[in-house]
Amino acid sequence: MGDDPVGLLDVLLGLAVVAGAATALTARRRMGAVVSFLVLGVLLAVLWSRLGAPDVALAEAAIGTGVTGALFVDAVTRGPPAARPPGAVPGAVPGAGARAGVSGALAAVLLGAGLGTAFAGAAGAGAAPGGLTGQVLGRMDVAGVEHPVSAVLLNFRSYDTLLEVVVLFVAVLSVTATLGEERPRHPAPAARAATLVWFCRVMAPVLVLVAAWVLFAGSDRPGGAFQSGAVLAGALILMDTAGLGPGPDHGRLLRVALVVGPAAFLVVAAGGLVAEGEWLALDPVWAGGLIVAVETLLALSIGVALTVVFLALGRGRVSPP
Amino acid sequence: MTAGLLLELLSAVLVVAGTGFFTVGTLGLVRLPDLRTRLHALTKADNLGLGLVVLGLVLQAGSAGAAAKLLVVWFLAMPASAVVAHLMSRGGGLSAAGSAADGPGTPGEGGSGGG
Amino acid sequence: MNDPSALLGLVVLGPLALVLVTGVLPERWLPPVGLAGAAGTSAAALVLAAHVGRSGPVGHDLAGWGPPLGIVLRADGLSALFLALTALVGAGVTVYAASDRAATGDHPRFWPLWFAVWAGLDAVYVAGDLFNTYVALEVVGLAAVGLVALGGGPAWGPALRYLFVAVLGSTLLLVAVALVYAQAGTLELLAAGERLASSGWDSRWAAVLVVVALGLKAALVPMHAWLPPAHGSAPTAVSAVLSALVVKAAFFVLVRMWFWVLGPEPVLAVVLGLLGALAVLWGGVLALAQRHLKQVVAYSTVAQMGYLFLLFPLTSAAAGDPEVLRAAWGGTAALVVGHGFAKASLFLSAGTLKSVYGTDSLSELARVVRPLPSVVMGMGVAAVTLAGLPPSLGFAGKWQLVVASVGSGQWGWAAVPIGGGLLSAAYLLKPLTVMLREPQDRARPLPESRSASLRVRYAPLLLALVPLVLGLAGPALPDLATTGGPPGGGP
Amino acid sequence: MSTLEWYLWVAAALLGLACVRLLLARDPLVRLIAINVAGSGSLLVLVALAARTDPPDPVLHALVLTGIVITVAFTGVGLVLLRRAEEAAEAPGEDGAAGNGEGP
Repeated sequence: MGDDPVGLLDVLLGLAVVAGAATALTARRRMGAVVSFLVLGVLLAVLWSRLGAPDVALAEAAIGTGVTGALFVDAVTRGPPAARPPGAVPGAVPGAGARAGVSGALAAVLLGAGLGTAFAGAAGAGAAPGGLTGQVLGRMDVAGVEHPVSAVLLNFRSYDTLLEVVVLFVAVLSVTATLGEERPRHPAPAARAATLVWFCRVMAPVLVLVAAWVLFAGSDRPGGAFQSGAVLAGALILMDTAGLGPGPDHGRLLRVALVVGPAAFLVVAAGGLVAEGEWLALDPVWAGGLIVAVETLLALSIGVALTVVFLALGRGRVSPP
Repeated sequence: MTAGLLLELLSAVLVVAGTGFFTVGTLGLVRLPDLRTRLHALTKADNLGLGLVVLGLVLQAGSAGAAAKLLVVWFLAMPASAVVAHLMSRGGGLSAAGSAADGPGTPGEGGSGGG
Repeated sequence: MNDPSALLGLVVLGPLALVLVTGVLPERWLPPVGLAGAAGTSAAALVLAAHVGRSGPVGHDLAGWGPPLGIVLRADGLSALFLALTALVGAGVTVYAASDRAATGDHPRFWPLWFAVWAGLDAVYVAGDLFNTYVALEVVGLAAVGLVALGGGPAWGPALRYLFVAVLGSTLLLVAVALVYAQAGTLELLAAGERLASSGWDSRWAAVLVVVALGLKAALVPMHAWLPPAHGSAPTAVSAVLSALVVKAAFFVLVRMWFWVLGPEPVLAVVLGLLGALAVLWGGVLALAQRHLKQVVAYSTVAQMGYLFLLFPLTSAAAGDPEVLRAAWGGTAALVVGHGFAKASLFLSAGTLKSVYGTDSLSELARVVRPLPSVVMGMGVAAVTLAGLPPSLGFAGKWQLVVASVGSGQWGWAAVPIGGGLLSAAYLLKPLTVMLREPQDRARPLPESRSASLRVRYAPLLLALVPLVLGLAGPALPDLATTGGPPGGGP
Repeated sequence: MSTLEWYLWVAAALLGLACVRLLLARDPLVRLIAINVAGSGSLLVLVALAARTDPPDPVLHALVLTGIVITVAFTGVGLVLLRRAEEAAEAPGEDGAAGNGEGP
């Protein structure tokens, strides 16, 4: 697909993505920037599926646009009112003057041109197309899962995934550190709108079901722990917005749920060393079961981690661990 | 006119009609003055648009499972947009009292930079 | 099972387990568990470093898949050097943090975030895979931002600026890794280097991306503006860790990419050398102008990092002469280790004075009748290493850099260590004279607002003495630094 | 101009725009959006290179997934820091010094 001449659809999609990014970056008001960013997220999800990457499209929609979008909208709408920089237009973005615009645009064009030639050079002469595709597809029989991307994530390059889950855990630690000693003041759970409570009671179980389906689909088609974690985070955030979320006394439960994913990964890593002589080694016989077990706990930890980050942003109801 | 071609044609017509409704919805979002009229335009046009697009794709869906999943997308989207529209029309009413941050009638802040 | 290559995984997965444990434990258990964990981690790292020193580089295939598919961990001489530095300085800072709560921003989150930085640093030093290096740098970057944020209100702004710089650097590094993978077809470091060397691909663009990305994270002038506010407003133990260790991880990855993967670029090497010289000059001048002790020490980090970037022009001008290469590598190694210990000690001293006297502004500290003698002694000894006076490692490093620049016929670079030494002596002696002089107006002495425990007063001095003793280690350091040296650039 | 080259140019445009706005924009929220756009640009390079072969390269897709999760982690911390910094600036007395507030 890579080297046939570019089609109309690709040109339109590329231009739409660049236009969306330009709007998001140069919007005059914060809310406008965030809305454009959400539109850009949707366009990117379409772009990834167009480039033959369904896993990435699913992750972009669930995490890149879903959770990140929720974080941005919450930051813009619930921020302290005075925080919005005073300007003629409420929420005007300072520094968006004409002179800055021209020099910024010039710099962007130059940088873009430079990067463009670099990328074209890399993809051009003598590049090694396909990279490790053959290696991965050749070893799928002992990988424990049928879907190549899940096999790479949780078996061939599982060390990267372990470090990445630690990055998410570190994010939760940093976020809860800024809350300081005093527990966030829990606003008395105001009577939530009846429709919201009803909607949450109906949708939360459905969302958890979708999260479970996405998780277990990951072994033979696009899906997996990260996308399922994001859907789970959506369910938990919805429950919290409707006032049904975990209360302050669930702090310890949340803390355990956060740690259980990476902890299981470390236990499997040590088990691999003891059994096979190398860290993270998975015996082909046990690989399938171990991967699904670790992936389930990972999805739980990722879902809770994303929710705690969201709640800490709004000094949410729950007392983050 | 083999059945396959007919199916192909029908789903194309449905999808195009769906996108037509989306365009009308977006036009409503841009042109209409205040929050409630915009919500009115969005929820009606977009839901219908999504329904038509989904039906068009269901005709092309390979297996029954894929068709079922497409319909689930629509069934999840409809209540979500209805409830969100309801809450927003009560003035950003997370709580029952409806803290009138933006209050009905004044143009909502959002939607200015629509893509 | 106890083959030494398993240590490669232990130095990373050990601290990761500690991150989870200290993230969950109640507060009163954290200092003891932290001390025990730090002891274990540094022991593992030191045993690994000794093993590499004795019998050369060691590798470990993770998850049982050999390269190029799986990820391989590898430690050669350079990794061993940085691992040992992280272990020793890390242990010292942990002892200091366990005995003084104020040094940790008075917050239990210090311990898991600190072990996350430690695990990330070890992961960077033992990574044998390009993308793995990127993810390890992300762990270090985000944990460091979290640690800076522990400084409370005034630290949140600088922490956010630090986050922007870290992410911009990482994004550019990821693009460079993508370009290399597109060209080489493998993510494994050594194999990618060999394939790029034989493929004749013009890797200049990737080299520029890597230099900008890691120059940002290593605070190379003119990309240094984020460092002083971040390191200045962070709690004491955090500033010590950031300046002594975290900034060096970016330099380490730049060296890896430069010598092992992309191959030296002569023109870019001279540019890096000039920026390093500018850093030494500009950082020194700014340090002289500061009125707060922690800012002086933070700007001194920007200045001292400049010396390390002389490695690139000296090795590319050495044209394979083993004597010059050994001097360049040995000199840089000595400066890395010397700066690590001395800077950690200096920041701990500055933090102790700040917590005891409530301020680190030099004019206020001048009113102190007799500041803590052991802490001021520690600052003096650290100044000996940073200024490069014999017998410290600073001197050994600068001497070898001069030998390398003379040996390679490029006399110009010799001016940087010599001139830089004078400048750093100037900005380090200024705060010392403030401490040692008789206070002018005896009427308003500044009282001790808090008492400092014994360990807190003597830890900085101990840390500052280590580079002096190591200065006498002679050839041990250059040998270690050049074990398993780079294909083109090493002896 | 092949499809691959076109998408590499789109990625270069995203990266160029985002890096400039990340450095020049004064409002931290716009800089956080620039982080995400720059991240998407770098991931587009990876996915475009992966699409050169018919079954796209699964290793690159796994790397991109890792990149997306890391970007959301950084964005979360950035937004919380932004919120705290603004709250501190707005009400310095009340909760400005959550820790012991050391500072120059």
